[in-house]
Amino acid sequence: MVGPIYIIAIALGTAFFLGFFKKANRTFSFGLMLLAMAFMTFISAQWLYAFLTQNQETVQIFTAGFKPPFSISLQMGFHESIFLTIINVLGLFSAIYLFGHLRDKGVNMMMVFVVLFMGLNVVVMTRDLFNLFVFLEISTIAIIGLILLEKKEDAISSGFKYLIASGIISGLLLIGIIAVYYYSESLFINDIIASKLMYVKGGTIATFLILIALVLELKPFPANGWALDVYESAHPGVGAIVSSASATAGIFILFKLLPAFSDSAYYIIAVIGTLTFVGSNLLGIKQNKATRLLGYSSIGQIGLVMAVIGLTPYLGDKTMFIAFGLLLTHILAKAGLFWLAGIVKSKNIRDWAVIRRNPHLLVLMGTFVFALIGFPPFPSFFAKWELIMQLANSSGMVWLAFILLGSFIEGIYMFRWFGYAVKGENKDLPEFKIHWNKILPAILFAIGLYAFGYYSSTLTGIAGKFNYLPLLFIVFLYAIDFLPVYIKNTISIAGVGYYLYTIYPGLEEYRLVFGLIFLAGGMLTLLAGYAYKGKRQGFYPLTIMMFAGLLGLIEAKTTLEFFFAWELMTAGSYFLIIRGKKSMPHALSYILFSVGGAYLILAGFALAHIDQNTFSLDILSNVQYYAPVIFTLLAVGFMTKTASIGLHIWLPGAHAEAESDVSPMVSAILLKAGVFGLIILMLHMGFQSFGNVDIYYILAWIGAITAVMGNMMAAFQEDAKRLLAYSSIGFLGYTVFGLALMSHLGWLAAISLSVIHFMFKTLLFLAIGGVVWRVKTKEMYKMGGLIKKMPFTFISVLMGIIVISGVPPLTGFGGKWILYNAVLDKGWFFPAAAVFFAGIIAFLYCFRLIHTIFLGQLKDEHREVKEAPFWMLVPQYIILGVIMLFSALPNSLLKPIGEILLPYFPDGALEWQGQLAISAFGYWNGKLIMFIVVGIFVTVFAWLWYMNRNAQKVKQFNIGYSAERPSLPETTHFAYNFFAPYKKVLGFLVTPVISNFWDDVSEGIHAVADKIRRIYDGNAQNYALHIIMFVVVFYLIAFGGFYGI
Amino acid sequence: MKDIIDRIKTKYTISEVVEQRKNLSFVTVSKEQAISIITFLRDIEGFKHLVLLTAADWIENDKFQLTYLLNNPTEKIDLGVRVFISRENASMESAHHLWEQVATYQRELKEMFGIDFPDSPGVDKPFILEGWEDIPPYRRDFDTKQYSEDTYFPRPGRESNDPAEYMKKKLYPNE
Amino acid sequence: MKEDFKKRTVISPDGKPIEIDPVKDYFSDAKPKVYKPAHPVIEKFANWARANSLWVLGFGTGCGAIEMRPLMTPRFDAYRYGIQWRPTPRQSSVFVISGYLSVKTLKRVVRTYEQMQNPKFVIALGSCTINGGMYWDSYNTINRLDHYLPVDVYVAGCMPRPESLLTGFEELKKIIKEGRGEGANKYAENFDWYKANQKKIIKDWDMPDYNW
Amino acid sequence: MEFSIKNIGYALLTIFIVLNYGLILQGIIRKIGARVGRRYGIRWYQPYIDIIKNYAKRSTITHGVMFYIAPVFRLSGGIGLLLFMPVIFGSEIFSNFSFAGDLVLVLYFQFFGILGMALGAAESGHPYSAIGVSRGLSQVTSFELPLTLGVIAIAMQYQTLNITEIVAAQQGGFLNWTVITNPFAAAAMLIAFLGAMGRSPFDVVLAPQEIPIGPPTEFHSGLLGVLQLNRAIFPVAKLILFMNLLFGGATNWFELIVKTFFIYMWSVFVGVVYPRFRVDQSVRWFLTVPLIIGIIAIILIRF
Repeated sequence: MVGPIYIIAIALGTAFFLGFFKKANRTFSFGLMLLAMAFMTFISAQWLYAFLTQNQETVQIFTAGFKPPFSISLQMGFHESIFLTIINVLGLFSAIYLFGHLRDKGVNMMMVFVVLFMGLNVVVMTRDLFNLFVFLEISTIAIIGLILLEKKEDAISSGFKYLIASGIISGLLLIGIIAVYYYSESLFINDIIASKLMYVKGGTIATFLILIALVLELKPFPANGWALDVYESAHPGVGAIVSSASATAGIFILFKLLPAFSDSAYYIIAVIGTLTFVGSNLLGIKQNKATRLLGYSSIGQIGLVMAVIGLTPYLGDKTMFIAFGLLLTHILAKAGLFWLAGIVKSKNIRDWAVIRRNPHLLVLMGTFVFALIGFPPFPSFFAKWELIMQLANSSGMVWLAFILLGSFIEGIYMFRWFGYAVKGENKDLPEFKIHWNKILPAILFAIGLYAFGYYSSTLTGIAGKFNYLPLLFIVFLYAIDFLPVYIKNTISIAGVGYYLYTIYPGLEEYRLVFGLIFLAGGMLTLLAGYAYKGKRQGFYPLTIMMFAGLLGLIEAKTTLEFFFAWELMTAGSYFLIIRGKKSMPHALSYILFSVGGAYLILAGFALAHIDQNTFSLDILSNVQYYAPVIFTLLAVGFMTKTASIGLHIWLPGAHAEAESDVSPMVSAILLKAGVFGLIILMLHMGFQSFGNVDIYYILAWIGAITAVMGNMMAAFQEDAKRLLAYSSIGFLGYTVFGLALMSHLGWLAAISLSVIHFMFKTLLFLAIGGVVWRVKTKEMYKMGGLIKKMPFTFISVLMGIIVISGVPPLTGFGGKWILYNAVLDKGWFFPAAAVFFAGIIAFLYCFRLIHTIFLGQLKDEHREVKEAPFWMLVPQYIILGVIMLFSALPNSLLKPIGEILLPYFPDGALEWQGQLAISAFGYWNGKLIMFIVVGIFVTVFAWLWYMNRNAQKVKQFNIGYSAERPSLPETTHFAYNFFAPYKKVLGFLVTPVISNFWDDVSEGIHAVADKIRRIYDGNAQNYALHIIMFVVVFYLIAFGGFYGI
Repeated sequence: MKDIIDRIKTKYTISEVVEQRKNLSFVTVSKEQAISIITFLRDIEGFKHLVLLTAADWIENDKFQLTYLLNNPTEKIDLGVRVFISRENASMESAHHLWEQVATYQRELKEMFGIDFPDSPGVDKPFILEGWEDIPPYRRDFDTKQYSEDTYFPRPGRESNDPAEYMKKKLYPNE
Repeated sequence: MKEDFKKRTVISPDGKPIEIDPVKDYFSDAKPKVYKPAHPVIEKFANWARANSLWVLGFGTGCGAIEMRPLMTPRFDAYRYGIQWRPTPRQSSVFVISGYLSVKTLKRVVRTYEQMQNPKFVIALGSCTINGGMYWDSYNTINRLDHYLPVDVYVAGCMPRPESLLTGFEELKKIIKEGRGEGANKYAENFDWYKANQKKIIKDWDMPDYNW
Repeated sequence: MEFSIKNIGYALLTIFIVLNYGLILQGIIRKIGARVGRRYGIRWYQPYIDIIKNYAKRSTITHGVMFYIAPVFRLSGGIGLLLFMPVIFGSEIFSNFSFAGDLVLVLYFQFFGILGMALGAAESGHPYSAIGVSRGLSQVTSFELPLTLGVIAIAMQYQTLNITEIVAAQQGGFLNWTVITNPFAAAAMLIAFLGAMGRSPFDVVLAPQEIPIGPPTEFHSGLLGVLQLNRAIFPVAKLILFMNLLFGGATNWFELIVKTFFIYMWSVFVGVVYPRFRVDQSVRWFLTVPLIIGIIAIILIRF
């Protein structure tokens, strides 16, 4: 075992030795430095390994041969070894990353670099307060050195600001140390802790000064303008170090000295941390410079870790896990992002589209961004989960709210940035080169994120084991991404199919229904993928990611698994959505609503978890406190996915702009995840009310209004896919309404409507997708008369709209019939009337869809359009077959669902006699109706056909046109603003009130961010003033309020 | 009325004045000054309304006569402005900038008389006759009877009578 | 020919240029057919129905249109004879050419007549349709309608009173019942002759030969 | 009840009777209209002649498959609507296929024909057809709301959706009719009925002078004949529905004829008095007065 003292020795030695090589051989010098860094890393890693595996005891090392307090003492314990390893690994890779830079700037820079890491190492290890101060100063000056050696104007200016700021901080720290020494007569930290300085008169001020200095070291909001300038102007490699390594050390000092402060210090740290987290992220919103944005995020993340440390009293023994999870993610991801920033070299986040030239870089960036926001399977996901659970458990609701708020705000700008990278225009942007030394650390860190993510999942301490098989499949698909589409498509279908085959026997009840929708539906929609040519890079891993999430929902037994799967699905679907042509803003609003919804779900789960030892989903069944609140949180969370009114604005754009075969996935399948969530929620939690207000009644109204508004807006759309998207909103409204009825029939309607919606929406989106594929426009009025060119697609759409409109004999009527009976049973007539009204409005958009696209006048440009691709038609016709089956034999669909519901809702079930369904109010025989209608139809048709068998076929302008004749198809096709009179009367209902509301919210947040941001004016004096003011305010609050009294 | 004509005379040349009625006169002006005079009448003298624009074929003089009949709605008087233009390559300055509807009159004149109005909107579009190929039918050298007989399959045995003669013969056969 | 009916080239969604010939592409160019009468017994019954359900196209081609309107009023009440008005040629069976017919109108009349379904009948109202009437020497009105369309019944006069028109309808009924109302077939049989006459005077012929 | 082959015979009998009744009703209503205007008017059997005439047309043109089968949809919709209802209360023969589905089926099956017709009309490529359909659908959606409220109120009143049971509950004198026992629901439905019949003031859909009879403007010959058959059957089917729901049904054909005649006259009277509404006017109107009446009906039945 190599002693930790060697770290210092090697670092010092190398720094000294490097001096001899002034200009001789820079590469050699660099090699030497690298070796030193590697050795330092090795030592710390070796200790860590020992602590982890060999029950290593904490070691105290005393220099100068005396015992403390008269010597400088170092301590190597478990925590130290972790932090050292982190810092040194970061140092090692930073060095590799900075290879070219360091070599160019010469030996001086290398020396400073090594010294910096030496300083940080000692800061972590030392147990001597003054020594801590000295090495803190050394590392600070080293950082400033790194910045100043850049020799760029803005870098020098920011280095200067850093200097001033750290001067003030060290002044405070030094005074504090003196005071501490005065009162405790020791600088040995163990002694200081033991002396209970807090309770000594005058000691309060001493600890206060130290605390404030340490906090300031962590760049709290808003006294952190200087740090932002550093992040922005320093070399990204240096930025990575500042953001990760030095912040890590700073956190550790706080952690180390924490026992020396009074308990209320926790509170202060928590407040400052949370404030920093929220405030810094809020200001980040307005940023469009990549490195400065990362700076805000860094400060925010460190604030979060600080808050976690401060929240130790709430979190108990989970604190370390949470703090480490967050910190580790922050370090890996932030360093990775800074490094990417160094590679891409685009300052403005809008120019980051250039990163797309190398898709693997995009994957890296995605990994880091999603890790930062706390998506699975990264450590931060588990840490955040634990954090929220513990906070809820120990009644830290306010903290919980603020932390979720901060995370959400961070999501806004990170995803906006990522959106620019994925979708921005990258034609005229400059080229960039990738050096192996720059990309290697980022790749390793990304892998590290996954590895630690996996590792943290094993530490969550609950019985649930995550199902990593689908995730491996994603990785596999990523690995074979270079293969042509048809191979990958086959593999994907086979994979999904195999998985369905394996889990099918284990699926029961409603899980079976949704399992089939998700997986069988997935296979069906994937079939359409054969229509694509080329490679379709990145499509399959992402698609499978979404399906993996969906099936995770099905398989989830615990809230954690559920949430894990939920987030996975969100991430996958986000990527699928953002693949569409103009989908950048829509994908952003999708992910923001999803993340917001997910946090509500998280909060709901956390509240439900209070006073319960397990994470099983069953905890929802015996919630101890706040039941209505939990219900509301979860319901709203799930309703972001079902796109209920108010939360729907992400949907139309997202679904409309997606690719032809993605639209059905995200519309027909993905939305069901929300329904599935609601089902689980309602089954577990049962009836809920706020006082006298029945939540379910409110839900029913939400469903009804959603249905009316969704359908109404669909009727006024000009864009075919948008029309379908709004129609989804409307239809999910029926489903929510049905669920809210909380009766056998209501649920039968809701679940069967879900199945039906899946079928016809897949059908329609694929059909319309096929049309759009051929005619290259989504505006319906630009089409017309395509029935002659695309008869098969027309038949799909025809059947689809008959199902939507609920006209017998097709299966859509079954849903309507059950809903009627359910309503009569329940007695909620007014929302019900709205629902039926919505059903009638559906006629408007149904007709419009089929008329403006397929009927009417064929346009000049489309005279040679071909039928939709064969592989788009295949899934459509499979679905058509199933629809016909369910229509003719309704009990094949409804009876099993009814049996599933029987245990939950034993009353009011349908009675089946063959195909005859009998309810308390009426009856319905689907098969007979089918036969009768088909019989009448065929008879009349045969007769008419016989009568007119010699009919003359004519062309499109052969119409009686008031003795004139049409001249252009465009002016003859009545399509644009089809329901003008209707719009005149009811158009006021669809003024985008809700979109405007959300726009105002976002405007407001941006305006606030912009206002506050103005305090960062780049003036060093002002920054210094901020620090002083921060101290003063902090002091006043602390001593005026709660500290030390 | 008289003073109006006098006022015109102070600025423009008028070759002939015909006073039809108390409130209706015609003045004959030169082709060059016509539009200017009409503009003056419209803007200064209050003849805001163009009643009609028509043409007559004076084949004997080898001239077309254009008449712009203007109306002053406040004074309740009409004034016709006559212009004589040559039949050869008949052409006249367009007045559509004064009244939009003049373009339609000019389109008709173009079709029926072959008088061109350069720059008048849509002046070359068919007005009533779609695809007319003969000389413009309102010119007096166009023989409509001949044309009709050549084109429209006259029914044999049709007798045309002078109505006056015919009725006289029928009512008073003995005279 | 109108600009909209000239050949044009458009770009298909795939980026290929497509040649469009509107007259060919947008109109059926099939020739009219001669429809044989059915079995005499059926045909007799059918003719009775046709005679008693005369659906008149509401298209007033000339000044005589004003004489048709009183037929709907209580004074003349043509409905009691099974005469009704329809707004579209597709559903009408009787075309009343009400008076003089200018060349421009003739073009529309031909088009409309061809859009009516077989069997269809033409009543020519007024002297103008017989020999040109008072417009016999006009450069712009036709003299003899039967050179352009097969006429079943002429109602002479300038203008004939509504009573005359009613008599004309009664005459038409008689003709139909006797099975002589085969104007549509006559038109199809002598299609080339009719077309040649029509094209002789309709100079800008921008439609297919037969307007289905 | 199960389907058997003799049902087909019964169904044909019902269709035959209703068809003839519908045609004669049409003729007589027009005759009455003419007499009111001091005309002789058409002969009462004129609708028959017109249908025969249209079938006797020799030529037909077609704009495409949907155009061709639209009348089939329309007539199937009319016949289906008729056959899914019990026509004569208590008669096995004239209950037809009412055992296949209840009131909800009948309400939604109305749209079968409307939708099919709309599609066929649209395929003709005629802009007037599309305009007519746009107007028609707009109007349908608006009167459907008071209708739905009325239906819910009635279903709640009788606690069933079974039309036969609803009729059964109204037996025993006119005081038991829904129109007396549940006047608000009946009022809402009768107003919606005006819209459903498509007569003035709600006949802007067909507007002969403006958009030559709207959706069916391109239909002719045999295709129009099929539509005419439907125009005879479909209104009667609707009349029977309203008679069953509001006026105690009918136990024999005579009663049916009397009741449906007077229900029909209701729409005729209104039509004579009121001029045509524009679409936006009728939509606005349906969503105010009748809607309020419907809401009152629901409130009354609920509390």
